[in-house]
Amino acid sequence: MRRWRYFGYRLLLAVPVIFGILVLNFFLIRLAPGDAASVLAGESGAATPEYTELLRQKFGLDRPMPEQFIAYITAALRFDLGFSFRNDSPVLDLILERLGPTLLLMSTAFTMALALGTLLGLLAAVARNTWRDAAISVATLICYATPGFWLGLMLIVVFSLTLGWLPTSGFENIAEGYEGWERVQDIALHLVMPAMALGLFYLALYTRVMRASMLEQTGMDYVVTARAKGQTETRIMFGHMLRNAFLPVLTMAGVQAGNLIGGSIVVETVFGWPGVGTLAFTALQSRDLNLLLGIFFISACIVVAINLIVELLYVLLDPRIQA
Amino acid sequence: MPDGLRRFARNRMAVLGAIVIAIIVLVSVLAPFLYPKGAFSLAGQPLQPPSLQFPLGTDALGRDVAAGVAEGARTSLLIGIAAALSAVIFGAMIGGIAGYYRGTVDIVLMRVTEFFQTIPAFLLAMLLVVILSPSLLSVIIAIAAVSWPGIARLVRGEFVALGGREFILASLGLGASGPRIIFRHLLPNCLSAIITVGSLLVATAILLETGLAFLGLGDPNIMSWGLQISAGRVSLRTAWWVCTFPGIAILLTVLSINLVGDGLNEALNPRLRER
Amino acid sequence: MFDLQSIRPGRRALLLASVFGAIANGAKAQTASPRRGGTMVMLVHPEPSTLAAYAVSAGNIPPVTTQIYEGLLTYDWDLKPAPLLAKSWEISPDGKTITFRLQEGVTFHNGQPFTSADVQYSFMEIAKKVNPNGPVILAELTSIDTPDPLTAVFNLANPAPYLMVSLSANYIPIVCKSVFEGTQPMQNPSANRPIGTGPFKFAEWSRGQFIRLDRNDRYWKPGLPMLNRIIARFIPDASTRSAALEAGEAHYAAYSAVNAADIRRLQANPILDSTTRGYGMTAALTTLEFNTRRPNLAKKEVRQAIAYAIDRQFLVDNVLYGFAKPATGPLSSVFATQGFYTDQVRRFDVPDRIEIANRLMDEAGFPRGADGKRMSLYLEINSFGEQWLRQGEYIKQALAQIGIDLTLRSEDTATWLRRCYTDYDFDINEPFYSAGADPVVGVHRHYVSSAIRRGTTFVNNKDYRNPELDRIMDAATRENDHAKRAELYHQAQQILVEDSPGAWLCEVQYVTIFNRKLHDHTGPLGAYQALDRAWLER
Amino acid sequence: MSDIVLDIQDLTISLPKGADRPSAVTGMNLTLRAGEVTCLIGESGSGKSLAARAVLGLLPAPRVRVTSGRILFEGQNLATIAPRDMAKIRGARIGMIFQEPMTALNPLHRIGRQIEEVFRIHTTLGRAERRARVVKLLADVHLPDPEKIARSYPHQLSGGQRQRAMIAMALALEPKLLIADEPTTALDVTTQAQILHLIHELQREHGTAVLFITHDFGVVADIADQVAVLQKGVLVESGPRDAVLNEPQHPYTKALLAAVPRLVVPDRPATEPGLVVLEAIDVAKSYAARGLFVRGRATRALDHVSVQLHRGETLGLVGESGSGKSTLARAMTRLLGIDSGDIILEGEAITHLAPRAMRPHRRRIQMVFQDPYASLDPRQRVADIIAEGPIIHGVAAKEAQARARRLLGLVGLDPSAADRYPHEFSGGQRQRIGIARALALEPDVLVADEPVSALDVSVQAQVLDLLADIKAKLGISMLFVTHDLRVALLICDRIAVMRHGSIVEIGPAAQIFSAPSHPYTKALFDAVPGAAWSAHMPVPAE
Repeated sequence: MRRWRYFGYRLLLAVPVIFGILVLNFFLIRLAPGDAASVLAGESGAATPEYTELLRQKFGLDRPMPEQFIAYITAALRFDLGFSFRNDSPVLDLILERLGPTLLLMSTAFTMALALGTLLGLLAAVARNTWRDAAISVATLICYATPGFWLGLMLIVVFSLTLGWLPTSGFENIAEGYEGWERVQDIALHLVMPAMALGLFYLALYTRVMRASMLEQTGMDYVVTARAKGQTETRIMFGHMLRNAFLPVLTMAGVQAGNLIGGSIVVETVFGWPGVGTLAFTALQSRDLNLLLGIFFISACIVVAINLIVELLYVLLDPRIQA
Repeated sequence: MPDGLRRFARNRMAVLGAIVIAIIVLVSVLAPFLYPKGAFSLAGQPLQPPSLQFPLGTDALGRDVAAGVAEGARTSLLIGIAAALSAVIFGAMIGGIAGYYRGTVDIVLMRVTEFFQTIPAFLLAMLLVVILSPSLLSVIIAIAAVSWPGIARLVRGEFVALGGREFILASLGLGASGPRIIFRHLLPNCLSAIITVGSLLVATAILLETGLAFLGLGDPNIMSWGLQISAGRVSLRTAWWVCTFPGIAILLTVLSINLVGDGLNEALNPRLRER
Repeated sequence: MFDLQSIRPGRRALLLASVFGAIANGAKAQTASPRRGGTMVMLVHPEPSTLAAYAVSAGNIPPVTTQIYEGLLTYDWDLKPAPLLAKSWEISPDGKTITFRLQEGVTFHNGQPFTSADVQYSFMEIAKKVNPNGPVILAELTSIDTPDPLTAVFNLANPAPYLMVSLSANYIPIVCKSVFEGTQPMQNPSANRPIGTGPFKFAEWSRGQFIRLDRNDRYWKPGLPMLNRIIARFIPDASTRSAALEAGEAHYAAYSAVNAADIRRLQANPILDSTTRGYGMTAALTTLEFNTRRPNLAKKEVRQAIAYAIDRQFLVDNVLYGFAKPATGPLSSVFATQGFYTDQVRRFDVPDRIEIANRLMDEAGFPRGADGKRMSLYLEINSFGEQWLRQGEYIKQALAQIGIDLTLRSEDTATWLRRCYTDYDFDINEPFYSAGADPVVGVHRHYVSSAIRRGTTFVNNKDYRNPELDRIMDAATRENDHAKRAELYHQAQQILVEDSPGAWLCEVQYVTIFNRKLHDHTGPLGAYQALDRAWLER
Repeated sequence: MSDIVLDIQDLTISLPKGADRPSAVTGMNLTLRAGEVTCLIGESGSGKSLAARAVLGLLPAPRVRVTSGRILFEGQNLATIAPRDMAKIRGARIGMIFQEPMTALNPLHRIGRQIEEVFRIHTTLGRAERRARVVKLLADVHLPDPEKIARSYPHQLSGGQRQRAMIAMALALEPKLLIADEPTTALDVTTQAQILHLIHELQREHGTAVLFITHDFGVVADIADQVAVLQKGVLVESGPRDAVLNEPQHPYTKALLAAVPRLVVPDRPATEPGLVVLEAIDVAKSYAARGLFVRGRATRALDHVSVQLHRGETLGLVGESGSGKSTLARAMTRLLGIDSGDIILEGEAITHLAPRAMRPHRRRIQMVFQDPYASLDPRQRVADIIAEGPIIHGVAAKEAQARARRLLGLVGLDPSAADRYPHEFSGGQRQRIGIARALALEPDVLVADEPVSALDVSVQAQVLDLLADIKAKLGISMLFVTHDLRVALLICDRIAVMRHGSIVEIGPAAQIFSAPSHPYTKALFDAVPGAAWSAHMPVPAE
């Protein structure tokens, strides 16, 4: 029961974090030069200063900073993240529209990286100092050192243009208007490359952590105990070491959750994935303050949520956790 | 510590990495002499494939890709090292204060650190570069600003672990002051861990810089690999050499730094060495 | 009537060949017969922020909205007015009254019949009040009379020769009065769910992905449109957009939707073809703007020296990948069709241009220092894409030849705009202008002293004041006699090139890349035109 | 009863290159019989654990492996047996228990599951039956509420309970041989006695042969039938317990036995109770798990303790782990804050002095720590370590260094040691460096916190001698914290017995030993391993 109390405690801790993010985001973005009105006016060609001022008034950008801040916080607590004037739509709607693809991409990449990384790390540790270990190490190091967008471009060249196996970009083939199961397959095909481009770095990371962690477990007394019981090496590995060795990987995964969102900005841009990442980039370029604030807030919420899931897994996997 | 050096030298991959880094450093130092006109100068016909005259080809404006790679080495290393160093100094300060003084200070500082870890790093870096407007300094600041939490947690963890060790208690018992304990005992003892993680941070910083440059957030007046790639990206499939070579340079650098970092880790922090 | 068959062998192909060298074109166009149905996918970049074409003039909106909204007129290949919602028109001898007879049997997508009241409302209540082009194009329009539902009479204060070339849907779309009446135009739901009279109806907008348009079964042109559906796809990354065309996932990419560097390769692709037609109304120029408030740049010689130092052909070849031609002055050679253009101006593309430039710099009183430098300047990098950075990098190298040390400054759009058009804290700016259908629409505002308006973007930020030019341009605005008007513009070009408040670099040649299965897609207005006749081969 | 279970013949175990000697065990011969406990005794690094692990094929191969010799068990040579066959023997025919029951158990699995695993591997028993057997086994090792224990995780049990669970696991299939690798070293003395008793009881019951690895002659005296003494990998002496303990033949055995502190009060000139130097008055201290919002349950470490240290005396603080003895020692040196009460140093309350004000007082109380590895900064030279205190207190660096070299002589180290780093020294030498560091400030009070518990018995004796010597020479008062009653009797004038944060009994050493008034003190003395033997052990001729 104390484990669940611990989880509740972590849940409680998320509250000030989220509030802090609201505060920080607001001030950080207000520091930036230029505002939504000046961009909007600029993009519409020859706009008069009166027109720009009109826009500014309409957006409430002419009001004093504290007033804007209080308005923002109170609204955010009601999950009203404001209105994106550039997109002519409430921020929350825009983000929610894009959230699905991003979550799909992130969870796929994350799950793939975690599962394969654990497996590869395990294999490398088992085959320590053999050619297999070396091959895995070299492959992971290369994945670790390759910029994500470069990888994405190469994947497109190879798998879409040369081999013609996978669609170049997008979320689904809209022109065909698939429904039901066909649509799921279609989306899955579109998902393959972005998930790889996003996930390979983390795959490499988790492989390395898992390998090191496995090697550390090898020297543990309980492994010797299991051996002394007459347990086979395979069972020792899967029955005993795997779970223990996985815990540091899980910790790393929780820490990396925020970077996963950052990575998705670049990857989504390369693959035209209609997610929060592309939204963030366009919002930043067009200085859509409300939208950016919203994206930061939601991203941070996602990270907090992922961290909570990690905590939950931890609580489930490690009986020692308690408040 | 010749001991650590010897252990490092035994690790062949790490030595290989160190050699590659040495070559890269050498190239970056020699760049002004090899290419006195600078990497931005228009050296020949645009988009020439690799040849004797231009071993790595020319880019869309007729600039020598080799000159760019050489000058970019300096920029990338400068950004990587400067950002990592700033992150290490700031992170060590925060982590050190939290780990040494513990209590409320620790709780507050670690909450702040966790908080900065929670914010998606790349988004924050992007934002900072835009706010400060793209320049060498702003890129360094942005990268450092998102890299320090890891160091802070590391140093704090080491300080807490070491703080329980009896030699720290012994120093306290001798009447040593806080700064003396921090600078004479705690820092020297976690220096090797900091060096290891710091060296890996350089690699991450270089990757971050590339990502920022990819999105057009680099200093336009300074040649860097990220800039080369983002410029060559449009002709990736007609003139593969323009961004292939800077890409390889990044890969090699980051790879080598990682190898050296791993080597340092094994050489400086062998858990089995003590007891 | 204009010719919808865009790629026809013969004269036009020869014309194209003269621009490009050689271009393969769809010989199949002759053999295959038009077919009904199918979904066409076009690439639009960047994704529009709104579909309120009546209130926002961003260039990425019309490719979508001209399928939905129609204008009073359209234009033929010689850019002469052609009927659309207006069947015919009459201009009074004094040029102050224009009477439009409207097409009968037209209904809006919401079922409302189209009448002269809608025309009146679209111009007087919408275009004049919220359309950013309104203040210029409709400056002389005082009222519209509607004697009957199919007649609209425009009353002008002064003759406005440019008005008749600015009535297509991309400038002034005709909206449904009953949809807008009593609402704020910008907040109207139809801002993003447009309701027009065009061949396609708005169906769905999935942000970040696509806009879907469905066939208007009650379209007033009999038997049209051919396509069942148009999908405008948004892919942020340029390479990926090219890849989508190559993979046959997208059929049509106009304007800069495809990166210039990729065009040659795409042209070589057997499933793709290209055309440069349909951009006659888009006289686009890449330029430099000099802030003459700066003491260094206040000197004409310095500005001219900079203009001499830049090799425009290099920019054409290497930054625009050959899809452009060197510019000679503030008016694009596209205006040669109307007789406005002249190349009888001071020419900067002379062989000894570098020597001239250096001599000018010496004369202006800027000798080279010990380090070979005469002065240091900043160049503000246009924030709208990669190619502007490339151009900046070249200009930095070019100006180094005449002893100017240029520093590039790259900022986000908002900061860039504010620096250049509000704070005037810049030395050289590198904007990109579309002149529009008439110089009045898109050229005057950059040079006349009345257009020095702090806080207004893309106007005279150079602080250039020349009473002579002001007079000429003012006269050209009202001159109804075409020949006289052309002469005025020739004078204006000579004055501007001599004064060099800016440097005019390249006339951008847009290219449309399309799938060979797509036919009859390019009209005189290119991508700013309804694709009602376009059809897809199976 | 005398049938041979395990016959180790000429066993040699090689060490990797760079180790201090070529082989961990050289030419060892050892025979184990059913129903007998054979104790393999040796100091750290003697190779005793590796020898035991070699039997089960648990050496950290390939760096450490059996190079020659045979290990015969039930007709098979375990040194060369195929891994598959070895797996059948492990757990089923030979059971093993380890020193540290916390790490030897998988922290993520329930106790029941870990014991059950043995049945799953080696038997075809059904699930229900396996469960029943587990519960019965847990009951057999006298664990209370075996059902609940089976459902618990290792961290929820005490050290003794964990070791009982380990024993249950090792004996689950009634193996012929049980290998116990220092199974009681990590346990408190009373728990140790219980575990020893349990092993003995089960071994007698089942006729199991036991190979018992230990460093403690007290344990040997309590449990062994046969004794084998290992010195640097060489078996120097073996034989029946009484023969080896009472009439050792080999000089090494003799030296080891001589170093074992007796459970007697040595003749010692009675110290005059001087003035009170250091005093704790009504000191209380609780540990609370801290968080920003959550306050954890508090653990009471010191429950209003008062104690006085007189000039020139050695006061022993004795107790089991968690009794608060170390907390009290650190509180009295002000290395640890306290919740209430007062610490008085020669009449001045130093309880609430700020760090700066405390500094001059620091000089007068110095500490020697338990772990000679952790108590010296690995990055500092010995001279710097010793000179640090004087330098802090204003002595010129040069003079401090010179003093450091002199002190090295005083603690029995060569002055050339000054320029070396701590890792170049053995445990005992490091402890001497630690003592030199404490003495460098010429303190009035020396607080020694378990200064010998991490040392081998022979080194332990030397360090104790040194401390006694220094105390006599310099007239320092000493607060000596230890869990080992034998050590306390050897060195302390007075002894305070602590339990649960309180002092249950305090008095002169002789009185505490001969007439303990508190039942807990009695229990402690009874639990000392080999108590009876140790009290009457003949003093071997030097």
